[in-house]
Order: sequence, then structure tokens, then C-alpha cells
Amino acid sequence: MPVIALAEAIARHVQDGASIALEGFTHLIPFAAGHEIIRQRRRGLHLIRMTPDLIHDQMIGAGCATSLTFSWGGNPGVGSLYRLRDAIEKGWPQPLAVTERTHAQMAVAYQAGASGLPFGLLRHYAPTDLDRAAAAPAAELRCPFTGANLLAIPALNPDVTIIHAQAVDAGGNVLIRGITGAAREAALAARTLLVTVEAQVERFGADLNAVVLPAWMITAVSVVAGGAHPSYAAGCYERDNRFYVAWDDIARERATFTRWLDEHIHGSRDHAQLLQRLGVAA
Amino acid sequence: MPVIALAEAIARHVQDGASIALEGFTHLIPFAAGHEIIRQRRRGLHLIRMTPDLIHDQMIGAGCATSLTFSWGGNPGVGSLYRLRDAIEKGWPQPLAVTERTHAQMAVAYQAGASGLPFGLLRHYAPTDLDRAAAAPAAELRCPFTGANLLAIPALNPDVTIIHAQAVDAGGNVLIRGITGAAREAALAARTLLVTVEAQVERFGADLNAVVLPAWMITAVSVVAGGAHPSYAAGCYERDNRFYVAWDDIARERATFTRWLDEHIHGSRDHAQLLQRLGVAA
Amino acid sequence: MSAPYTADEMMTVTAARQLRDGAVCFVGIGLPSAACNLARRTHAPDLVLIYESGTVGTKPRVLPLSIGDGELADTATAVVPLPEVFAHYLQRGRVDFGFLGAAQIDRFGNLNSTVIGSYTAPRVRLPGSGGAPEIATHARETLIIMKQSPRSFVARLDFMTSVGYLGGSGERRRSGFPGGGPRAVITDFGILRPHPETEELELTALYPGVTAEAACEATGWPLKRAARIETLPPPQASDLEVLRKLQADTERAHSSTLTIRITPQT
Amino acid sequence: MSAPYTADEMMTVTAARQLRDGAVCFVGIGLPSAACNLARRTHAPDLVLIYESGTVGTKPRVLPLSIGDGELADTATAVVPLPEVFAHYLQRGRVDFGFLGAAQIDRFGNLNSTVIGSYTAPRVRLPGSGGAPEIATHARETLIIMKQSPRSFVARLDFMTSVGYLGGSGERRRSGFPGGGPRAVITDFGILRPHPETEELELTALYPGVTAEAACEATGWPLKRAARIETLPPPQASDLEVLRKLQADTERAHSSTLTIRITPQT
Repeated sequence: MPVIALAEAIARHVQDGASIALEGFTHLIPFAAGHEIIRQRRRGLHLIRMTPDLIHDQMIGAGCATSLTFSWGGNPGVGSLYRLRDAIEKGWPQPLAVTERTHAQMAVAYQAGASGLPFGLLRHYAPTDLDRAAAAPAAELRCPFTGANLLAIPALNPDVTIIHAQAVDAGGNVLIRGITGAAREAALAARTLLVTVEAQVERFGADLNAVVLPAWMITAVSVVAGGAHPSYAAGCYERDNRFYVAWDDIARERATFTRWLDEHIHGSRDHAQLLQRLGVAA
Repeated sequence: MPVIALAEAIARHVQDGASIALEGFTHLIPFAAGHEIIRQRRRGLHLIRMTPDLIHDQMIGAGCATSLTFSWGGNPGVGSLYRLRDAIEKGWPQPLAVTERTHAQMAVAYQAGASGLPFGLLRHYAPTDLDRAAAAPAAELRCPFTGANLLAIPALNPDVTIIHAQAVDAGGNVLIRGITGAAREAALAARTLLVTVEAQVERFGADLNAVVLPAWMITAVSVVAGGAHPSYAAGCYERDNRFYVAWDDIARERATFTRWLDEHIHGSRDHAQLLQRLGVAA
Repeated sequence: MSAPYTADEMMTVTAARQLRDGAVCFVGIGLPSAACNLARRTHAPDLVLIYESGTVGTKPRVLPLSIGDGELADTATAVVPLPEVFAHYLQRGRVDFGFLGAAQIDRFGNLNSTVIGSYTAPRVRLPGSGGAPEIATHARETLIIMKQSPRSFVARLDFMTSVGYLGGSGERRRSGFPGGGPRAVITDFGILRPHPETEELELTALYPGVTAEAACEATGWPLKRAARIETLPPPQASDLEVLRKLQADTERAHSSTLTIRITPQT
Repeated sequence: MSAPYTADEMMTVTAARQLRDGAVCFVGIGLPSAACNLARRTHAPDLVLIYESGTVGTKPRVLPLSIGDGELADTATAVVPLPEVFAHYLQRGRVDFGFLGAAQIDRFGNLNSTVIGSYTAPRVRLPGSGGAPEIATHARETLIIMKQSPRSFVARLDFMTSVGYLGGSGERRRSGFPGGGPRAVITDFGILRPHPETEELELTALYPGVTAEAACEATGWPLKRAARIETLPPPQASDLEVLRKLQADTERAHSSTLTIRITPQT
């Protein structure tokens, strides 16, 4: 597991047309990696995420994606993702094919992918319109022991999963502290696993039961301080709630969005420069 | 969740004929609780455990159990469980009906029980004699998406699960540190959950991602220092490897076993007295 | 003359009052979170709060702005992987109360949080289901908080994301759903509850000074009225004091300037 | 004249030599554990050891006496719940080598660790399968360590607990098993490996001073011999030094007196 620059990791391991999960649940969202995907102008991606948020709004608005598998797509506590909506409602900058799940369905799909199983299971009762509308298959199963009705959701095994974490140690292992969401399951399910971290340390000195991903299952690690901004990294920095609010105005119109993208993403060499431009770097 | 004496917890919550999982994987085996079950002369229990070891040899030899669901029954690193073997091979002190699984099958059965699912899933290929001999049902399923063959194992939801842990805090929550095996899954799957702990503390001061069971899912907690002896409790004391070796001689013959049981278990008021008698209490 | 409390405060206090002490509550962000934390600070100190981010038994000192704020993790009994929240807690039947909101609700408490218009060519694409379908399925009782208007309280949902009582008269129960369904819909007019037999939502309580006529006009179907419509008590001064302090503390906590120490990228 | 090394040492060193550096190895207690830790201290410093107790990437300073010793947890990269070891590592296909022993093996490397005699009325009830069936199923390659005797190397298993090559000649592969099956059976005589086509185990290597005849006599079926039988090199002095130091350290570490502080029960 080499520690390499983020630009190199994306260039080498994220191909046009790949299915790619950037996970993180409010916490540890791999923004820097998403920005680098935009900078390198990847196209035709199948984005996978339980809660696509600003970074997905940006990637979709930038034209990186042609499909999306998700369970909740909004700006948490603020409102809509206007670029996501524009893609679905008006096909701008291109149509976005949607595979819609519930949180629990995404969770068992990642778990199945992480466990080498072809599908995950949930208890199932009467179908909703969500079951009827789903573009991707799901199947009802009957329990051979109890007769109970179940829903099978095909496993998710992304070509690439990217997550952000607090630290990598000298052995190349990665430590995640705090809310993990489904990031660990998405990491374990991936064919290629890229990780960005806040810092490189000699040893974690972590608890016996700490959440650690072994070096040998990671394809590459990149050290990107502030790499989860505007989300947060527990123990490192807080969530930039103001940016989430400000995004509402930036993303509402195509023109303001495009200008922001050009100035901030394409106009920044890397994440450090972006954070300086945003005035949050110290 | 009340903190009560172990004798009271067993008297109140472990009924004759119940299915009862004492979990723990080499680490944190709830020996004190098992001894109390013997002292209170419970009968007709269905014992459930991945790795029934000395405590199960004792309960089976003492006549507490009429059935056993398990995946590996031995004295780790030493050899046989003679009381378990005597029950299966010769029906002494009474016949023991066996439901035999693999580790992975037990694991998914507990996971299913913990998750409100009626069965757990494993990939499956050609059947072994274990599949053919299994007294309890398992069923082959075909994946509706890939055609892959799978094996469904009915969920385990013990009437009572008993586990041992390091500490209970002032709020009644329980902290487990180190190897958890399938203890947490067995706890989550239980209808009634009893926990013995090394100590009561005001606050854990534990890591964000520590393994903690919330007070409200626990039926009762009992403070029993050394409650995992002769297994160990990380951070508290080591494994008593000599006792595991000594057990081989104690358990080999019915007479020596019965004498040991009378002297040590029935002859001790509680676990503290037993540990003093065994010369390990300080 | 301005009221001594706002409509949001009335809703929040009313919602908080639905929660009994010691219950296990699956909390969404916004009004549900405010209501739960108000309840925890007033009549229900042992209310167990679970947020879908995996923070179990959390006791936030200020209101979280997102479902996964650091404050929720720092004050939690346990932080577990998200899949476990849905499996070990919700599907396992350990959740007493689930709190839901939606863009549309129908007379049987079924909810839409997916699209306005058609699914394939939506007029408005909403954020989607999130955890709502499973909360609606498994929580022993669900509480729904929504502002009432003919556009949101509709005769026919554009899309059924989460189930309430389906077509009513026991259809939900007959379909085997383990949870009991919507027990109360708390609106900015009062409370709607299911009729014991038909399970159609009916107006059972109103805030002080609000008329049943106004509530009916704000509903897109002919809203039935219960035989006896209760007038809900206004927030107590102590409720308002606690709620406003919580909100002031929240604002203060979230107003500090963010700085991130960046070191050169390797 | 006593040999400069024991039969166990020869087996352990030979087993260690089968492991390539950087491989991920699912380790059982006893000889496999000694072999893996010897390999890690000699030619394979980056060997990744996983014990079924959930200790991943562990680097024990002394040999564990049980599969879940504290030493394994204290020196692990990660301690995960046991179900995850089987799901995320083994079934997910992340394990290169699995180490197995058994009470009986047949000519196709199928294993019995369940009963001697009939299942319902066993002559000897053995501990049972543990994780062996899934290791045998999923590990890319399995290594088997067993002392050879006509009672353990049998023409017909009393019970098939874990699969080797089933009936051979590709039956395992045709049945869809993801792992490759037994690559080597390390005995106290030498090594048996599957024939490339029939997959029947044949004698391919012998320890110095051991005859093929002796190995065949210790086998309960007519053991085939490979066209060329290699003579395995004896343990190097450095191997023996490392192994003996490891065992001495182990003995010392486990010989301290146990005391448990007990406080009055509440």
C-alpha cells in the first residue's frame, strides 16, 4: 500500500465509466478526492453513495456522472441539491440514471458486498412505490423455515471506493475514529480502495477495538489535511456549517455553480490551495 | 437495568428448559455464571455456544443440559472435553442432543438473530457430511440475481444470553474490550440478556468507537470480579492456562469430575470463594 | 399583538409531550431532534435517542445541525456502524418511537418524500427515502411532524415512499408490518390521529386559538373531526425557557470560526 | 545418536517454508501457529496472520496457547468481531493460505474432524468442525499439517467435515468452490501434493533419512509416489535458533503465577 499524492491516486485508479463509492456519513466525507475527480474531468461515472451531498452535487454538475445509486440526496439541514435535481429533472449537464434505495437497503447491499455474498436481506411486507419504481432489481424471497417474506438487494461492490480517515500509520494501516456510517462496509466491498487521511503518524496508540483498515486491503493512501472539508474529521476540525448554507446559493443556478467550479476547483491546484481560497486554512 | 447479585440474576432469569447462550471466545467466558447455573441445579437446558469449553463440560457433566448447539467443542490447546464426549458417546449423565454447525454458520445465525432476520446466509457449494448429518434444518437457496448457491441457517435467538465484560458504568451500560468473538451478536440476539462484569465504574472514559452495550437492552448486570476465570479479561487478568491443562485430568473420569464439582462448585458459596479455593484470588 | 410563542415552538413542545420517559426514539434532524431533546430536558430525562448516523443513546448538549454531528458521537453511549442501526435496533424491534416528516401525507398517514409529479419525469425531485421506509415499518409507533397545507396533506400521494396505514381498516396489520403505524401527526394546527377502526386520520386536537375549520381548509381531503376535539395546552413557561436556551446554546456553539491546519501534501 | 532437530521442528520449518512473504494467512493453533510465526521471523516478515478470534494482522511476541490469547489482540492491526473474520476476510476471498489439521484425511485431501465411528453413535466424538469447512472452501490454497499413520491417513473417511478435492479430477472446481484446495500436506515423513490431473495426493518430498516405503506404510491407502521425490533440506541452524527462542520465550511468558484481585460481590 503506497502513500502517494491524491492527484496520482485518482489518475491511476479512477477510470472513466467506473462505479465509484465516496462514502462517509456527514462525517469524513472525501471532498478532496471528489474535487480531484472533477479536476481530472472523469466522465461516465456511476456514483454510489447512501447520502450524496455537496461533493456529489459538484461531481454531477461538473458532468462526471451518468448514473447514481443512492438513498437520500439533499443538503443536510439546508434543503435541495440543485445540481442533482437539475440533472434528474432537466438532464443538465447530462441525464442521470437513478437507482434508488432506502438507507437500510444500501446498508445491506454494502454489507453483502463486504461479505462476499451476492445479496443482502431485509424483512419485507407490502411493497411501496419505491419498490415498484426501482430501476435496479430487487427480489422477494420466502423464508424456508418461517415463511416470512424478505427482500433481497443485490450486493454493491464498487469498482473503486474512496473514504477519508484520520490517519495512516508507518505500516500503511488506516484509522477511522467516530461516526463511520457505511464507509467501512463500502471500503470492504470495493475492488479498489483509495483512502485520504488527515495525517501520517508513526503509531496510532489506539484502543484495542479501534476501527482500523489493514494496509494490505488498501490500494493507495494520500495524505490530505482538511480533506473532508466542509464536512468534518473528529478530533481534527469541525463541520463547516456555513459552507453548507452558502452552497444553497452557489448551486441554485447553473451560471453561479459553473463559475464557482471554475474558480474554486479548476482554479485550485490542490485541496490545500482550495482551503486557503475559502479562508479556512490556518 | 438493575445491578443485582449473580445468584439472584440466575434464579430470576434462567428457567429449566430454556435455550441459553454463554458466549465468549477464549476471552471473557462467563464461567462464574455457568457455575451458578450448576449450583442452582438447572435442568433441561439447551446450551448454545460456538466453542463450548470447560464451563460447558462442567454444565453438561453436572446434568444441566439436554441439548447443545455448537461448532467446536474441545479444550483449546489441550484436547477433549471428556464430559461432553461422555454425554454424546455414552449418554452420561443423560443423553445430549446435538445440533452441529460450523463457526461461520453459528456466526451468521447469531447475526441474523441480532438483526431481526429469520436466517443468515453463507455461500454454499457441494454438501459435506456435516450438511447431511445436521440435526437442525438448513436450506439451500438460489440467488435470484446471479444463480449462485447459498445456504440459509436459521437465526439463533437464545431465550437467555449471558456474557462477561470488563465494566458497567453508573448508567448501567456495559463495556467490552478486546476480543469479542460472537458475544456481542449473541447478546443482541437474546430475549433476555444477563451480563457479569469485573467492576462497576462511574464512567468508562472509553474510546468513541468502544464496544458498549446500552443499559436498556440488558436485563441484569452482576459484578463478579474474576468472573471469567480460568479464561481471561483483557486489562484485568490473564488466562489460567494451567487450569485448562489440569482440567484434562479432572474431567477424564466421572468420579474425579463429580468430586471436583461437589468440592469446588457446590462447595463454594460464590465465585470469590471458588477463586480463593483455587488459590488464584489475591 | 404577537403571540408569546411561535408556531414552531408550539409544534415542538406538542411533539415533545408525545414521548414517554425511557422510550427508545429514532430521531430525525430538525423539529424531531428539537422535540426529543426538549423532552429529554423536561419530562423524559431517560429518553434514549438514536440517530441514524449510528449514535446510540446520545445526549447532545446543543442541537445537532446534521444527523452525524460530532456532538452526537461525543455524547453517545455507543457509536455503531450505520448498518447496525437499521439491523440491530430498528429491524430487531428495539425502537419505540420513530419520527418522520415528508413532503406529502395522505389520509391514512402514508408518506411521500421522493418526487412531486411522476417518478420518471419529476416536477420536483425530493431528497428521497433515507431511512423513512424502515422507520415507518418497524418503529412501534411513528410520530409525524408536518406543516399542514392542501399541497402537503393530499387526497392522493404522487408517490408512496413510506407506509402509514395503507388503505386503512387493518390493511397495514394484515400485511404483517411489525410496527404499529402513525400514532399522531403533529401539525401547525394541532394533532391528527387515526380512527380506531378505519385508521383514517382525524382531527383530535387543536392549538389554542386555532379553529377546526382552518385545519380542514389546510387539508387536501375532507378532514374528519373526532367526536371530541381537545384544545392543547400552550407551552409552559418552563418548556419555552428550556427550548430557547437550547436553541441559543446551539447557535452559540455553531458560530465559532472554522480553521483547519493544513500541512504540505505528500 | 539423537538427531539435531526433532520431528516437530522439521514439520514446523517445512510448513513455514510453504508461506510466501506478504501472503494473508488464516492460522490455527499449535503447529500452524508455530510455523506462521517462524516464517514471519525468518523469510516472510510481512506475512499477515489472521486468527479466527478476530485478531487481524497480529504479530505475537510469543506463541499463543489459545486462538484468542490477549497477546494476539494486543499486537493486532485490528480486532474485529468473529463473524467479520469469516465474512469480510474468508468468504470475501481475502485469504491466501488456510492451515488445517484433522483426525482423518483421505487420498483427495478431504478431512474429518467430527467423529470416529458413526455420527449418531460415535466411537470417538472429536471437537468438530470449527472454522475448517469454510477455510477449506475459501482460502486460495490450504496447507494441511498432520502426522502420518494408517489410522489418520485413511482409505475412507468416517465423516467428511471439510472438502479437499472431493473425488478428484476437477470435481472440486466443477462444484464451484472458490478456493484452490489443499496444495500441500506436511507430515512427519515429508510432503504430499495433489497430482495435477487426478488430484490424488502423492508423495513428492521426504525429510532427510526418511524412506518412501516408510511413508507408504504409514498411509491407509496405496500412496502413489511422484516421478521425482525431492529430499527436503533439514532446518537451518538459524531456523532452529529462532524457533527454539520463540518456544522458550513462550514458555517463560506463560509460566508466571496468576492472581486475580477480587472485591466483594455486590
